Formats: sequence, structure tokens, C-alpha cells
Amino acid sequence: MGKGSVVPPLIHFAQLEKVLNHARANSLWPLTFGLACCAIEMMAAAGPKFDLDRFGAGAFRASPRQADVMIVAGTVSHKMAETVKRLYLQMPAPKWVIAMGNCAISGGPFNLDVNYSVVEGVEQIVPVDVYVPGCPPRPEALLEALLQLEAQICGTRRFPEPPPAMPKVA
Amino acid sequence: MNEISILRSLLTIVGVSVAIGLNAVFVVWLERKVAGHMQYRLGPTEVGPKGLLQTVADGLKLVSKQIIFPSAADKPIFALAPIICLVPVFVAILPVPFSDTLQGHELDIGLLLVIALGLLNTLGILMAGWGSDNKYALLGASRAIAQICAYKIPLLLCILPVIMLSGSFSLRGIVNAQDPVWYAVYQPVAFFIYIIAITMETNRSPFDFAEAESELVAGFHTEYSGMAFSLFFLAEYSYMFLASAIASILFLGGWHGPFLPGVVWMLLKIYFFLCLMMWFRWTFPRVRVDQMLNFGWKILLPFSLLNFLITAGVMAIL
Amino acid sequence: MFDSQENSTYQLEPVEDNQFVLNLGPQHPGTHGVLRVILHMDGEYILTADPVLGYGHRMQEKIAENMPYTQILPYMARMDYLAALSFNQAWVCVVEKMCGYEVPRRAEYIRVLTTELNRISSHYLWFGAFLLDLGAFTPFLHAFADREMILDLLEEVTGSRLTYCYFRFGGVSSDVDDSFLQGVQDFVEHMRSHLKTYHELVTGNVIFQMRTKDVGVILPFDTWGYGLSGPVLRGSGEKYDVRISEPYSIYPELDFEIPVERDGDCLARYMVRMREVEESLNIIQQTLDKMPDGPVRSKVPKIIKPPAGEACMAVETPRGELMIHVVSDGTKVPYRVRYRVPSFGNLSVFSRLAKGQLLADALAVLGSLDLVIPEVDR
Amino acid sequence: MNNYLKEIFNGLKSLVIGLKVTMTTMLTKSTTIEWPREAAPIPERFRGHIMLRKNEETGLSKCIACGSCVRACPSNCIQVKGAKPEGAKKKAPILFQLDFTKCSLCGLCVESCPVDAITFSRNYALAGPSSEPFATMNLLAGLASPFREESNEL
Amino acid sequence: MSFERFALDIYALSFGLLLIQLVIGAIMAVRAHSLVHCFLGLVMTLVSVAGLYYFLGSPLLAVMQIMIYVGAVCVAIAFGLSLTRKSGEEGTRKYGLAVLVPPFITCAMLGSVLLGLSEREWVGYPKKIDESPIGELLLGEYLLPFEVISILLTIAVIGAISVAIIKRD
Amino acid sequence: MTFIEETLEGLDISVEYPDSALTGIDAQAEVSVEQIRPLSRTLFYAGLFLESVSAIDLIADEIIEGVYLFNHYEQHVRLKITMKTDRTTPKFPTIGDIYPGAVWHEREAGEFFGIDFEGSKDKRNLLLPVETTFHPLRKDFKRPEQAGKIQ
Repeated sequence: MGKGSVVPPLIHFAQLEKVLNHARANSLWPLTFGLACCAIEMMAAAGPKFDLDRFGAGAFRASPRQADVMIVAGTVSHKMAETVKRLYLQMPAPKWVIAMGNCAISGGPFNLDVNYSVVEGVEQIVPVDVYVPGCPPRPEALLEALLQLEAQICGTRRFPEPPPAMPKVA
Repeated sequence: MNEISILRSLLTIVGVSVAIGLNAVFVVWLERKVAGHMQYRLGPTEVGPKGLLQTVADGLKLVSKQIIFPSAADKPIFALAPIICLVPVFVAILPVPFSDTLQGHELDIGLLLVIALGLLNTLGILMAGWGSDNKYALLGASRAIAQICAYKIPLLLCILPVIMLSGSFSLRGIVNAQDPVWYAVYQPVAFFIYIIAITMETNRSPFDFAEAESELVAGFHTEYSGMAFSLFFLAEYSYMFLASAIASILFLGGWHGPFLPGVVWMLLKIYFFLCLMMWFRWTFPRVRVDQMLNFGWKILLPFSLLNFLITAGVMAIL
Repeated sequence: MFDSQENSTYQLEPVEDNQFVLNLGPQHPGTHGVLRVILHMDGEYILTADPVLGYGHRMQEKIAENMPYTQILPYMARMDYLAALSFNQAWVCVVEKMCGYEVPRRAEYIRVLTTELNRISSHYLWFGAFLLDLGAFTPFLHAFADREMILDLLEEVTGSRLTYCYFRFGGVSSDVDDSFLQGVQDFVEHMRSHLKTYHELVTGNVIFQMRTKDVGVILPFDTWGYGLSGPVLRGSGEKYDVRISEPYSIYPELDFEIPVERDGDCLARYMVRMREVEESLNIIQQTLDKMPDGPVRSKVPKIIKPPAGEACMAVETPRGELMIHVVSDGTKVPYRVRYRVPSFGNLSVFSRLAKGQLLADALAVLGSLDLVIPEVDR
Repeated sequence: MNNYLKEIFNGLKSLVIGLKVTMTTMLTKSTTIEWPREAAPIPERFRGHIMLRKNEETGLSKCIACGSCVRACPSNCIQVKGAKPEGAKKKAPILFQLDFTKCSLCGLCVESCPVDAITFSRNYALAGPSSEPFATMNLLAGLASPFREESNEL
Repeated sequence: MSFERFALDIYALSFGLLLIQLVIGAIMAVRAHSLVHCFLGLVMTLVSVAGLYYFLGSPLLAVMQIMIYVGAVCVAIAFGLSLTRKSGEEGTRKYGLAVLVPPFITCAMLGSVLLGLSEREWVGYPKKIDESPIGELLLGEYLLPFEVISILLTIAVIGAISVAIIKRD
Repeated sequence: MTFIEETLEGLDISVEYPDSALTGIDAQAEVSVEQIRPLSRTLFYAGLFLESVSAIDLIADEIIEGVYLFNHYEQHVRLKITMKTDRTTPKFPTIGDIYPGAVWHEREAGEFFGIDFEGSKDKRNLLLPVETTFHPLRKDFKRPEQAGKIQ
């Protein structure tokens, strides 16, 4: 279950739960929810080159009622904080949160002395399950976060570790 | 009435449920694959071989998710709506013959039953839109009501020539009447308009106003989560299946075809229509509501009426 | 002030019997980010539209008052992440103008080359997002497939995919190599032939034409009243492009057209952008042909202290005229920086355009304005 | 009437052309890279988080703890403490900590370094269940990325 | 218990359920507070009536009932609902002598039906009715009234549309 | 006679012409608070568009200077108009009814500097939450205690 899922499952059988967890892990529908720069990389991750849909996570739902994972992609301002919280509460349990990008993790480059508008870390608002640092992270990093979330839910990692960065062959 | 007929009914119910479920699982997978490949992507690949189990995982997940009732929702209506949406398909699929022998229940007026029950879908959408106390959902529902007026009349006017040609309301009778030549050959205009009309009827893009994502978030099912949402999902794909089956019976000669067994031909024809609808969905932008109404009343209606009159005239002369 | 109940304290206009208030956003697929629009509606018709901004406010002007000139550079890219290089360029140009730094010619060519690539990628993203607003999903991913090519090229020189921090005072941070130039050449050729499929898939499509023609017409009077710029303005027949009117960098040496359409509707704005992509390809081809050799960075002092005074610098971003007004008091930190961002003016005309429209049309109009909300909010 | 028919015909034609485009796309090969089973090439100049360069002779970092990177950083994400080891001429860092969660990857620190001691790592897919490891990255330890080392080599 | 008997029980049970549904729908249609609930009650009643037709051996009538009443009439009403200015609560209800009228009518109708039925024989299964005479009569002898009705309906639809258009301006 | 001179003829405004190659400003003028409305009306009918309405907090002189930047689509002249007001109760007349696009600029300047644009119909905060009371772009602005934190 995601850190913030307060509602216990309706039925609880160990074996069934295991099967259901595998189903959940392989069908993480994200919420269509972009805040700033990272949202573009989130779209790129759903795009042709990286294709989130391969892992069953390409079904972006605009309605929070039908989403499983909220990708907080971008800077959360104080004005937006209330909405982020509300969207999270609107999602049905079990639900998960990925904090994508430095702004979502800690306010990022806007975590400054003069800061009067940016929330320093979305974890103050919603419980975060996976953190993806970067400004913005590459789409692979988001995929990796998704695979880690999958591993968290199932208990085992089904996919290989991220391959090392290959130089471009001319 | 005897034991066998009861057994038959039970078998039919089980068979129809399994068929609808399996079909939805497969069609959703197929749709995601088709969409992927039309967009330089792959679609689901990682869950099961070629991602075939993707929909199963989605289904299990949706079933095990919390169902949220909005506090201001009209609870009985909210809860009933997805069921109202889905159940008529089960009934409507009974008189559909999938082959010479495979048919739930032969009915003289099978076609009429299908048309009548096709209307109840809109009722479900209306209930969902009203019951969830959400403005987007309500807008979606009112769009669905407006839509029904635009497509239903051309749809019926396209079916009428087929009924006139075959002289039967029975789906089996219609299939048998087009033994050498399909009605799609006699009635190309009706066939064409029928395809457009069923795209409208099943709320598919480019006519998916009731759930227009970029406008109404998720339209009439904005507030639905988990199982209730999956029922809407199932209903949509079942309606597509039903509409395609009727289309292939009316215009493409049902299970008739050389070499292969009847069921295979029937399924091939059904999936032809399903793929066509997917192809439309992943190519075209959405039409605006008022444009769709104009389109229905100003283009589809005159043409289908004209087609109907010409058919009647020719039949009267011959 | 940080009371979280702010949503409920809005003073809404009274709603009449047959009207209702629809709250579009801040999370809505049609608003492209965190814009909120309060709509008063009568059925599907919009009576008034009141955009609420600030959900992405990131204190850019305050930050700029508190940072040395060099350190403001990375923040420019975050303002308009789709056209980070244009914003980079505006900032380095304004400081270069104030301090009188020379920029080597090769650096200028590289700047123009990369900025125009960036412009194409921005227009492609807009193309996809606009079609998404109209309900077509596939063009979005087609555009992304081509956009990835640009991102790969730009990542090769700048090291990042989106929020580039590549330009430096007096040049660019690193030189480009031949394989990059060859890659750009290949891309230009590929794109010239591939652009046709965009027009086949979208432009000619009768549904697209019906959805965009005569929708959201900007009247000539509104263009300067609201301070429009960029393709939104050029779609209404004004031939105003900073690259021509206030030439900077090496644009005077290049030969290109400014596409202008007369109708002022969504289709006109669409056509302007699509033709701009072609023109950008043209510009890129010319920079490739003329690319001089030489250094890419001139010597500038490590700590930058422009003389007291002020300077304005405008550049043409994909969304319109970006003007930066810097006031310096002679220290290493600017006294006041004012960003005049293009989307700000372009969005302010929305409530005028949405009045009396259908909801679907209003979202098409919103899409056709090509908004980047963090740029509006700064 | 003629116009009406012509409009319908042209409209249908445009739709068919659109359908043709998606069908051709369907038949062409997809551009997807099946990460993590295969990897997309990452360009040489790729900017991961920063890391320290090794001095090949001593095996220690090249850093002289001058603090110019700290001053260059717009978002205060680098912490350096230096000390003069006994008998050595130059200062050496005893703490070089990066708060990657504030970094904007601008590269100003790399450019400001007088001894070329900082470079970008090639860790392109970082993610984790806690933000702590990213907020307190000890770059001196191992003189490479605190995360998977093999991915740092070019 | 013989199978025949069992089947008959099931039959009777479903029939009874339909009747209950019909009554509930009818009560909902007149008593519900919100317009939409009334509307849904009406739909429920009409669908149950269709079910009764089916059980009484006339599937054609059942299908027609759904098509015409549920499909056409109810959609028209739903359309009307979405055009109404104010949805939901009506004003306060006034009860007077009028409250006696529905029970009176109900009793009268029930009595006449029972009176009529009392002379009939109760049967287990209804006989299958041949529906083709209906068609022949409608398109033969009663063609003129049939057409007049359809023209009336068309006029009603056009009138409704024009009223809606006028209200919008 | 330049375009600016032609346009401003009849208004009692002395225009300076700085070096536009160095500053990017073609013409600048300082006006009194009463002059801005007739001036902007003239500019509007001459077809100049509004680039920005903003302010500078000159804390040393205890004044806030309003900066209005105009430009023209065809003539390409950037005109800078400045006005001064005192820092304790800064007030400018609105030009939002003349330039509809100025409303948002004024709302923004209003919340960031605490300037009251007299006569404006819409004085809500534009970018900051509505109940915000501080004015972040003033030079004596201190970071609020709770900033960055959510209870």
C-alpha cells in the first residue's frame, strides 16, 4: 500500500493480496497532473521514445478518482498546495505518490532565502513513496521510479537494474 | 419448457458473460496496442507475453480499489448507473447469432430488441451524470442526451432498407437472406452511415462528447472509481462488440464465408468493425457538440432518408 | 497568509438562476498546467471567464534582485521551459548590452542555430498539446517523436534535454562539433519531407478545420490593447516580430520570412506556427551553411558589474516578445529586473475571447494561445 | 446543393488522407527504446549530478577546497570544508557534500573550478524511496558517484 | 416438486417482482422530491410494463414499449429536464380534497379490472399472440389515423425546438 | 519630426531620447500622476501597445517609481514613461479602462509593491494568494516566517 493509503483493504487474504499486489504494480495509472518543467519530461516519458505504456502505466487519467499514482512533477507553490492535497485525497486507496524533480522534493533551486511562494518539499503535503531527483530528471529516471514503486508494491524487482549510460556511437 | 431449456439458458448466461469479459480484455489490449503502433510506440509489452495480461492486471486492480461515494452524490442513482449501463448489453446479445448453431435465444424480433436495449445505455449515462453531483459529469450526461437525438434516427433509417430487403426482424433471417450477396453491396450508403452512427452510439471518438477528456475531465464517469468505473469501461467495450456484431449481421452477411467455420468469420467481421472504430479514434480530433448535431440532422438524416426512399421505390417497381 | 482556505474566499459574482459556475483547473487537462479559470456558464455557453493565475508563481523577479548576474542564468530556463534558449539569449544579450561585451561570430551563429531548433521543438509540443485539446491523441505523439530528435541534438551540445543553461556572457559554454552539425543537417532534411504528414494528418482534416475556423477571433482593436505578441498577434495580421523589428544577434544577416495570417482565428494561429517551423528550418539551414570558424567565447570578467543605468532587451521567443528590463545600481546584483513575458499578454485576452463561446471552443482558444503557465506566473 | 455535396466529398477525402497517415505509421517501426532492457545512448556532455575527479597520481581528489564552486552555485547546494594536511602544500577537502535536491544542473560550478576537479557524473536514472541520500551526497567517498559506479565511466 | 411446477414458480416469482418494481416506480414517479428521481421512477415503471408485456406473451409489444416509451418519450423528457431552468425542489405541497382523488381513481380502476377478470380463467402460461394483424391493421385500415398521429408528433417536436430556441434568445 | 514627437504633440511632456543601442529604450519621459491617463489615451489611439506596467522601489529616496513601457508594432519605438509616488501610500491612477491588458499588470504591481491603482475595478491579487498582505518586491521585504512550510 502507498504510504498514505488509510483505507484498509476490503478483504485480506495473503495469497490473494499477493496476486492483487502484482496486478496493482503492473497497472499504475498516473494522474494527468503537471506543475512545471518536469511535466514536460513526464509527457516525454509517455512519448514514443520511452513509452510508459509498456509497463501498463500509460493510461493517464484526468480524473483523480481513477488514478493510482500521483506524479508531482514540478514546483508546488503555496497557492497550489491546497489543490495538491485535495487531489491526493480524491484518489481512491491504494494510492502512491512520486515526487519528480528537485522542486517537488525540496523546493529545488527555489529553496532560497528570499523564498515566499514555493513549498519546500511536497512531502509536507502528501506522503511520498518514491523520490526522483534531477532538474528535470531524464524520462528514464521516471521509468526507474516507476519500476522501484513496482518493486515496493510486489516486494521483488522484476526488471533489470538501469543499464549504465552508453556513449553515442557515431 | 424443460430441463434442457433451463440448462440452455444458464449456459447462455454464462457463455455471454464470459464472451463479453474476454472480449473486453482482448479489445482493450488490442486498442492499446493499435494506439501504440499508430504513435510510433509499442503499447503494453511487459505484463504477460506481448502485454496480453495487461488488461487482466488493470481489471484486478480496479476491482480491488476503493470505491468513493461523493458526499453530495445521489447514492442509489450513483450506484445503479454503471449496472444500468452494462446489463442491457447482456440481454441484447442473446438474440445475436454467432454462427448457424451458436445463438443464445432465437427471437423473431431480435433486431428490434437490440435497438430498443441500445437506448438504455444513455439512461445509464444520464443517471451517472446526475447522480455524481459533479458539473462535468452533468454536462457529459446532457451531451449524451443531445447526442442520442442526432444518431438514432439515421441509424434506424439505415436499418429499415435492410429489413425491407430481407423481410424479417429476426437476425438469423437477415443473415440467411443475404446468402449470395451482402447488403453492404446493395446498400453502400446505409452501410456507411451505419458505421458513423454506431461510432456515435458507442460514444467513441470523434464523437466522445460524453467523456471528452480535454473538456470535461472524464465526463459522466468523472466521479467513478474502482469497480464502478471498470463497469463503465466494460459497458463501453461490450457496446462496441454488440454494435459491431449487429453491423456484420446487417451488412456483411453474418457468419457466412468460405473455408473457415462460421464463428471465425463472424468474429473476423466483428473485429474488422472494432479495428475500424479504433482507427477512427486514434486519427481524428473530436467534433464539437453542435457540429455533431448539425452533422446528424443535416447530412446523415437526409442521406439516409433518401437512401430509404430510393430503396423503397426500387423495391416497389421491381 | 498561508491559510489554506484561500479557495473559499473568492468573491464570485452572483450566479443567476439558470447559470452555474464551472471551475476549470488548476488541475484540468485543458489548461496546460496550473491555470485556473472560473467560468460562469449557461449550459454549454460561457458567459464570463476569469483566469486565476499564480499557481506556478516562482518569485523570478525577486530572485533576480538577489542574485549575481551569472547565477540568474539557470533560472531563466525554468521560466519558459519550452523555449529555455530564447530566455537564455535574452538574459545574456541584455547583460552584454549593458556591459558592452563582444560576442564571437561563431557563438552568435550557434546561438541562433540552437534557439531556432528550440523554437521548432516548442512549436511541436504546442502542436501536440493543441490537438490534444481538440481531442486528437495521435498528433501529440507524432510531434513528440520528432521533438525527441531535436532534444537529442540539443542534449548533445548543452547536456540537458529541457532546461538548457548553455549560453554564457560573451558566447556559449561549449563549442559544437561536426557530428552535431551533420545531425542538424539530417534533421532539417528529414523534417522538410516529414512536415507534409503533419498537414495530411491535421491541417487538411475537415474536423480540425471546422473546430478551428472562425473560432476565437481576435479583433484588430484587441491586439495592442492587450499587448499581444508572437504567433497570436501575427495570426491577426500584424507583422511584428522582434527578430525583424528590433534585430539582434545575426538575424539581419539571414534571409527569412515572417509568416502572417489575416483571420485572427485559431486556424490562423495554427498556420502561423506551422509556417514558422518551416521558416526556422530555413534559418537553421542558412546558419549551417554560413557557420564561421573561430572561438565561441570571449573573455569576460568573472564578476560582472554593469555600470549603473538601465537596459531593455527584447527577443522573439516561440510565444512572442520577451522583454527584459534591467536596472543596475553598479553592484554585482541587479537592482530591479522586470520580465515582460509574452504569454502574460496573450492570456489576458482569453476572457474577452471566451465570452459567449461554447466550452469546447473556449478550450480550443486556450490551446491556440500556446501558454506556458510558469512563464505567465514567473 | 452542389456546394453541399462538394463539401461532404472534400471532407471525406481529408478524413481518408488522415487515416492513411496513421496506417502508414502503424506499419513503420516504432521508435521506442525498451528501457531498461536496452539503453538509449546518453551524450558525452550529459549533466548528471556533479562529482569529483580523481588525481591519477595520488588517487585523491583534485579539489583544493578553494570554495569557488560554493560561491558560483546559485542555489547553495555545495558544502566544502578544507584543511591543510600536515606536510602538504595545498589545502585538501575534508568534506565535499552536495545537496542534489536543490541543484539545477546549470554547470556553473564545473566552469568555475580552477583546477578542473568537478565533473558531471553519468547517473541518469536516479530514484529512491527516500530523499535523504540525494540531499546529503558525500562526493569524497569513493571519489565517484555514491550511486552505481559503473555507470559513471564514459 | 416437479420441474414444471418449479419453472412455474420461477415464472410467477419474476412476474411478482416485476409488479413490485412497477408499483415502486410509480410511487417514485409521483412522490419523489427531485425531478430526476420522478423521471427515473417513470422509466422504471415503463420498463416494468414492457416486462409485463413480455410475460404476457407479446415480445413485440414489450420491445415497442421500450423503444417508444423508454427510448423516445423518456429521452424527450430528459431533454426537457436539461432545458428546464430550475432543477430539483418544487414549492411546498398543498394537500386538500385533491388528496382523495388518486385513491378514488385507483380503486375504481382496480375494481373494474377485477370485475372484468373475475369471469376469466386463470392460466399458467399466456398464449403466444400473433402480432402480424397489428401491422396489417396499422398500415391498412387505420393508415390515416396512424399517419396523423406521426404528423402530430413531428409538429410537437418542431414546436418544442422552437420554444427552446426562443427561450435561449 | 519623429513618430513619438508627432504623437505627443499637444501634451506638455518633455521627451528624452537615450541611446537605444545601449539601453534598448528609444524615448523616455517622466510625467506627473495626473498626466498618465490623458497620455495613455493618446498612446492607445496612436496604436502603441503596452509592454509592461511595473514599478521600482527606490528605497533610498523613499519613493516608488512606476515604469510604463510602450512599443509600437510598426514604428518599433520603445517609450518609457515613469511616475513617482511616495513610498508609504503609493497611488497611481489606473489605465486599465484605456488599455484592457493593463489590468493584469496593475494587479501584479499592486500586490508586489502595495501600489493602489485608483479607479481600477479589479484590485485582487493576481499571482499571490488573495489573503497575502506582504509586498515581496519592496526592498525591505523579509521572508515570512512560515514560508516554505505547511502546517
